Amino acid sequence: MTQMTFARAINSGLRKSLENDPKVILMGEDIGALGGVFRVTDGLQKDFGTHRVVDTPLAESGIMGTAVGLAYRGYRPVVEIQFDGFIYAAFDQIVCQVAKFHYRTQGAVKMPLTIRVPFGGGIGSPEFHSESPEAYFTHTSGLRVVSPSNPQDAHVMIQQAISCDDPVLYFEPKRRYHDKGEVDESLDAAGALSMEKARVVADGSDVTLVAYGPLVKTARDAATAAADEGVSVEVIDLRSLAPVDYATVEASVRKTGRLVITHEASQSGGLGAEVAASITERCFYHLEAAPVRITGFDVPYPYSKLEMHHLPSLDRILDGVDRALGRPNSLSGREG
Amino acid sequence: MTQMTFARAINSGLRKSLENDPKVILMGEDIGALGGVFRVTDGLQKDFGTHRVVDTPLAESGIMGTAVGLAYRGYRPVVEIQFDGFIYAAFDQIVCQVAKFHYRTQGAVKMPLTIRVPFGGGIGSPEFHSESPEAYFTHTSGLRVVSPSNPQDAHVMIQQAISCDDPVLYFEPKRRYHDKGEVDESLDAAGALSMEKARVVADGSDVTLVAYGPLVKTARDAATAAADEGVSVEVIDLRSLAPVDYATVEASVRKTGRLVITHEASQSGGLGAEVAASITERCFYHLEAAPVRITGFDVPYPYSKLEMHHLPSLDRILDGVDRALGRPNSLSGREG
Amino acid sequence: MLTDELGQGGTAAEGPGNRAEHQGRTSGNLVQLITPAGERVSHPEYDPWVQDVTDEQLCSLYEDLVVIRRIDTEATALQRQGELALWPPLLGQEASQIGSARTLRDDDFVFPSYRDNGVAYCRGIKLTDIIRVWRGNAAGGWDPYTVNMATSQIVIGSQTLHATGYAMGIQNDGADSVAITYFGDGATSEGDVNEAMVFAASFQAPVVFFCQNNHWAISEPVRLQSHIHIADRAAGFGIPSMRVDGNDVLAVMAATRVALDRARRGGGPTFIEAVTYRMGPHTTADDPTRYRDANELEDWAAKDPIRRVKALLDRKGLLTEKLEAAVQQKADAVAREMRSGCINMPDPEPLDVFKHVYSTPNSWLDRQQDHYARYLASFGDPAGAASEEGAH
Amino acid sequence: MLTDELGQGGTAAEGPGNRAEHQGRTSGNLVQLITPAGERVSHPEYDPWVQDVTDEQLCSLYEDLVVIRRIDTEATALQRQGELALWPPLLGQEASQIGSARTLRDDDFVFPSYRDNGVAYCRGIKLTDIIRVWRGNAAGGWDPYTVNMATSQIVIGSQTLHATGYAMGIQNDGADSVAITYFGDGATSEGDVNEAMVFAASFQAPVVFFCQNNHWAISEPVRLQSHIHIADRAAGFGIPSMRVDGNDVLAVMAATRVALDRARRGGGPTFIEAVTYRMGPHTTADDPTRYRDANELEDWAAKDPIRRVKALLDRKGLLTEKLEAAVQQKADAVAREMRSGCINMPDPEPLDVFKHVYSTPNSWLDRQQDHYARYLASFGDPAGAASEEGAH
Ligand SMILES: Cc1ncc(C[n+]2csc(CCOP(=O)(O)OP(=O)(O)O)c2C)c(N)n1
Ligand SMILES: Cc1ncc(C[n+]2csc(CCOP(=O)(O)OP(=O)(O)O)c2C)c(N)n1
Ligand SMILES: [Mg+2]
Ligand SMILES: [Mg+2]
Repeated sequence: MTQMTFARAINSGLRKSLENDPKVILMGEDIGALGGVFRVTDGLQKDFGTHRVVDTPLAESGIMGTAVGLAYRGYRPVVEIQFDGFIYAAFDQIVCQVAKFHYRTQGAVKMPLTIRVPFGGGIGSPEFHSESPEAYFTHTSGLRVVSPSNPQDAHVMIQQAISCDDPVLYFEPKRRYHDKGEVDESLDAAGALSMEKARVVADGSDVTLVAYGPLVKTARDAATAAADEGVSVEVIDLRSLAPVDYATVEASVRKTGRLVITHEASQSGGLGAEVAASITERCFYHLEAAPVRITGFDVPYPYSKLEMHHLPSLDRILDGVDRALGRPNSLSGREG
Repeated sequence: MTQMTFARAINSGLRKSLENDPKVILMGEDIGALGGVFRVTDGLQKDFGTHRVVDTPLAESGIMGTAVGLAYRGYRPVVEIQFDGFIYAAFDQIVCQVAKFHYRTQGAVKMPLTIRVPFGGGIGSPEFHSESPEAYFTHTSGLRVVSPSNPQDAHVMIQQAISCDDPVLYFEPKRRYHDKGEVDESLDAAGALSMEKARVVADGSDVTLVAYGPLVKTARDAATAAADEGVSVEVIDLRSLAPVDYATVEASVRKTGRLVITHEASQSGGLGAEVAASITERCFYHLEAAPVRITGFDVPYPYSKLEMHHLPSLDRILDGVDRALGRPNSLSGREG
Repeated sequence: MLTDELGQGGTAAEGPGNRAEHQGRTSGNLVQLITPAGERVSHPEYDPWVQDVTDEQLCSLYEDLVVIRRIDTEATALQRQGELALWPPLLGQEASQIGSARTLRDDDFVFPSYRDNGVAYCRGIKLTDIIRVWRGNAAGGWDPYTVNMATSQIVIGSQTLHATGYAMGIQNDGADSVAITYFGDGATSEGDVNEAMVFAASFQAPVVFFCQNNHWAISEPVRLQSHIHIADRAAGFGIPSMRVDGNDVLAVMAATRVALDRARRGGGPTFIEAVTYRMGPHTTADDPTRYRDANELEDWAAKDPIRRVKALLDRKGLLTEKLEAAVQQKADAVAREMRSGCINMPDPEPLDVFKHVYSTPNSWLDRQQDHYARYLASFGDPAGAASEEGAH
Repeated sequence: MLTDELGQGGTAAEGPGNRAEHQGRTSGNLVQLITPAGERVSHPEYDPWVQDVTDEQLCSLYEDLVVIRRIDTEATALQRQGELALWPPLLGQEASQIGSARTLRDDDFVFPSYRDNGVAYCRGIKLTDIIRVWRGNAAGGWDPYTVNMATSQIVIGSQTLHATGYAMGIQNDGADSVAITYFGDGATSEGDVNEAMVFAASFQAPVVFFCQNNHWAISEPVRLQSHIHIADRAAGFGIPSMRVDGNDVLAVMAATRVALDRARRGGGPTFIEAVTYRMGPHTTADDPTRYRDANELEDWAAKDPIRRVKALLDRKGLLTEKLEAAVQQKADAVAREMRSGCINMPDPEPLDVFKHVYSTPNSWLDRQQDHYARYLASFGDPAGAASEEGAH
């Protein structure tokens, strides 16, 4: 076990993948000498060379499209998109090509791409540096989407993503990059909990609180705060956003009868809607209240002086917990 | 009142917009001499000239980005994306620019773009010609998204979209292009039902069936078939997909207590999830069963010999109605 | 029809590929080795690259041209008869496709568009596989790795990036094979094609950009995409280019060999503009009378790629009755094989709709498949029940 | 600082813009009118375009250069002091920005990137407005229509399409104004920039592509984007280009006027590569010591754009103490104004988060706003309660 930051834990996972499989190749803007704008690839080009860790021209569709070609040739490209807001230029290649080649070729051509995306807000950045575009990808068949919430998971899940034969979007909660945690680097990625499984990170009995990526910490803090008020919150870290491990969520909701979901992305059409709808389908008669969504608003990610209003905070989550429980809350007296 | 096809009804609406406002300008691939691959712009270049009806180079991001520039200059561009599957190349410009300029400039710069997208399947086409990408846009703040289901609405709503000061995605159900209907061309777009409002297209009392675009016809047929079995289905044509007119849906569900939603797009993260979640929030205690989604599967749009399995059919919708009503159905005995 | 039966041509190191003319911008002169009248004209730079083409091989090229046109005609007929959902004819572009594809080695890799079915034939792809996707029976017709050719790309220009990435992989592997990508004049306007040139130039990847300028992108004339020669685009990326008569099978071969040779020797990418003409509609769903002048067609008919090879063979005394009969027989056989392969193609099973989306199980999809199987079962006869409405 | 105080220069019809050299490819020769040592060198083609620049105007250009550098220094300081969230320095690129922006007419329209704050200054944009977005107080700093300049674009290359579309609008309107777009060397790799050239060439739109090749895209050297001169890219699209010393304010002015003049007269787009250098970090968040050689910085310091104008003024006997004092005073005043504008900028109100998303009411958003207002109200003190956690 070693104490390391979230960013370092990914770096170390990337290093192990580069060591273990000569077909792994990292691509992106500024990932070489600079080590990426967040230093996640720090030192890797120095140690593995410019053919394994490739600084690319400034063209996201080009990066993704050439990564597709490399995968065609048998490589396992790990693409870094510098910031969440710049993935849209690669959207066409991701949705039409990356996601569909396996299907198009009846399984002959595999697309073991990993697409790393630092995502989410809370770091006081300008436009396009704080977005949460995950719902665009969870709605895209052919892709898998994951998001780690802590250094240990980050370390293991990046390796699992790289060794997965399907394309994986790997969303890194950038405001957690500097968070430290214990990481067991000897943990065998194959032996560790599958990246497809959700994890109950706090047991509780009154309400189920579902979060992922950057908000897992906030959700846990909220559970601790709720406990002070005598409310027992079960917190689930989704880890996999597509597919969602509904079995784990369902088991919890069958127990608690109440569900709160939180994410930074805008509410309408966000992953929260999908989780609410699916859990309602699966255990409607166990639900004692409508699932509650505490999310970003339906606005472009706001400029930094306003971002704390957009981002789900501990207090907003607690207000949602109260709503799910039918306790006094900011909307008391209204249905939904 | 004139009998005309769905395609012709749009054509006639475009013509009126071109006549009424010199700032309206049509752009797209093959929309000139050819009149578009579906002939929706037939004859318009001949009558309004190459400066009003512009055949563009083959570059979707280029079309969208120059349309943004034209809007900046005070024009009202109406962009045709030739097929649903080719909108992704323009995704970056739509999500980062079209949707955000009004916000970015504190309202100084308006983006009165209309983006016409023939969408959906059922016409036996190859890959990328049958997609339903609407959920990507309903999740994008700053955009409005509509879809007409019949010639009269198509005629009026295209004019409403063009005169709207916000950007509007206008999804045209291509397999209905040849359907005929009565169109009152004298109907004043300002006086007609707002494109933001849903419409109850069949009254019923047992279950609410929500559809839009191509599936409204199928939903109405399903309601007729259900009536034979003594089940009264209320059919709602959403018309506006973002924002959804929840007031209308909610009123119906408060009455019926049951909800079925259908769309061609893949299920996970589709608009159905959003409708299910929002209606559950709004009237949980009026719901007698979980909302049911009858949708395309989580697969790339299949090749044409399989598309009838992917597309929600009358029978699948009826099966969903039975499920919502707790009547015997293909999943009887399972919760959800 | 054999790939690379014509060898690699010339002595690589001394070839014109090394000369300055090829390293920089194209002069704008159209490379031509056979005139429309079938006269073999000499060209000091390009002749060496086809000097190994024997009379026998010339006859074989002729056969391919005829066979491919026959495939195109037969597929169009199958579409008219309702056996194919759609077909994108390559009528008029035979020489561009045969001339380039026949210079490839087996270990080269092709990234085509939807119209490159002549190339597919040269790669040895089964006729049934070529039309599978156009009948609506598959998302892609063949296993790319068995023939080293990707399946048809429908998103315009996308494949040029795949080819470039693949070429970067070749380079990493230290191999001397080449990736070649086919695309149209319209495609040159897409960002992806331009980004592909950026990457190819930056990494000096062994990729050949083969643009068939057939003068039309559906209804849009090439001048809407560019006021200058398409080949001139490449120079701005630092990529050498050639402008070649795309209706001249020898000229196309020579130019492609120049490009392949450069790529194999580490000289990086090359751009070829094959100037040709789409004699048919864009696809069987198109009606070109709405937008193009019949005179244009006539002009180009006079430059037909097959007629000129035939005339050349005639001049050389090679156009025997025996050859004509053999070629005819081959074309007939191919057409028959394609037709029967088409008509007898088994329909997919309903649950195939869930296949191959992922390479490993996916809980969302598995559940949907399970539900749909139950739904089908609820009718007793699975396939029948579900197919009833769908396409309303 | 006044826009177009220098007039339009030369007699348009006879200018070098009409000569063949400008219509086709650039020769690759760097246009220079002032040497790094401050010597005014003559250039028969470009001299006419700046012959109207008086001594007084030269002094005013000098003032702008100094003021803009001061703005840059002050903004960097404000960032270090925590008053700005971020700042992208333009240190070293002053001549490119001033030289080009000062040739514009009021009715021309600018589509900039994030680094073009010197251009913003020339357009008369208020200092507080320039930094508003960098403090995190707004998504865009100003109303584009009051100054005919769009707000900063962060998505690399995107704005080149907006400029091209705007220019198409100018053309439709029959006006003789011009759209000019600023972007970097890195941006030239993006599909959008290349598509912008396709559209500009196809429609012969009155747009100027002004590329500041500052040799770096964050940590990536320009050779990763292109092995050949950036200016050469344009020829492949049929767009004439010029390669100009971007640290030479007069050369930049001359080249920009050639381009503007061509556009006004219906001659279509022009591409200008201003060869300059980013002397500072990419942004205040960057650490260039990780990737670039200190020697390179030294080399470029010797070509400083301000020093050479100063030397020229000195040679001309114009560098008086009075001038120096006046310039200094102006720079101080500007810095003071910016600092106080920054520090006194009022924070937004919590509910501003819902503002300006749509131009007409939106039921989804209205409901969310209503709920959030109730939520805030439930704490009594709205703003305080909500700001507590967010950024954890
Ligand atoms: C990204 C994209 N946009 C639009 C289309 C629709 N489309 C199909 S073929 C075609 C024209 C292509 O022209 P060109 O590149 O010259 O190739 P050709 O068809 O002439 O072989 C268009 C616009 C598409 N398939 N993909
Ligand atoms: C589409 C997109 N990709 C990546 C980025 C991140 N990024 C910001 S600036 C920059 C480098 C731009 O270099 P250049 O175009 O040369 O402009 P300069 O910063 O040198 O002025 C990058 C990669 C971005 N803003 N947009
Ligand atoms: Mg073409
Ligand atoms: Mg730069």
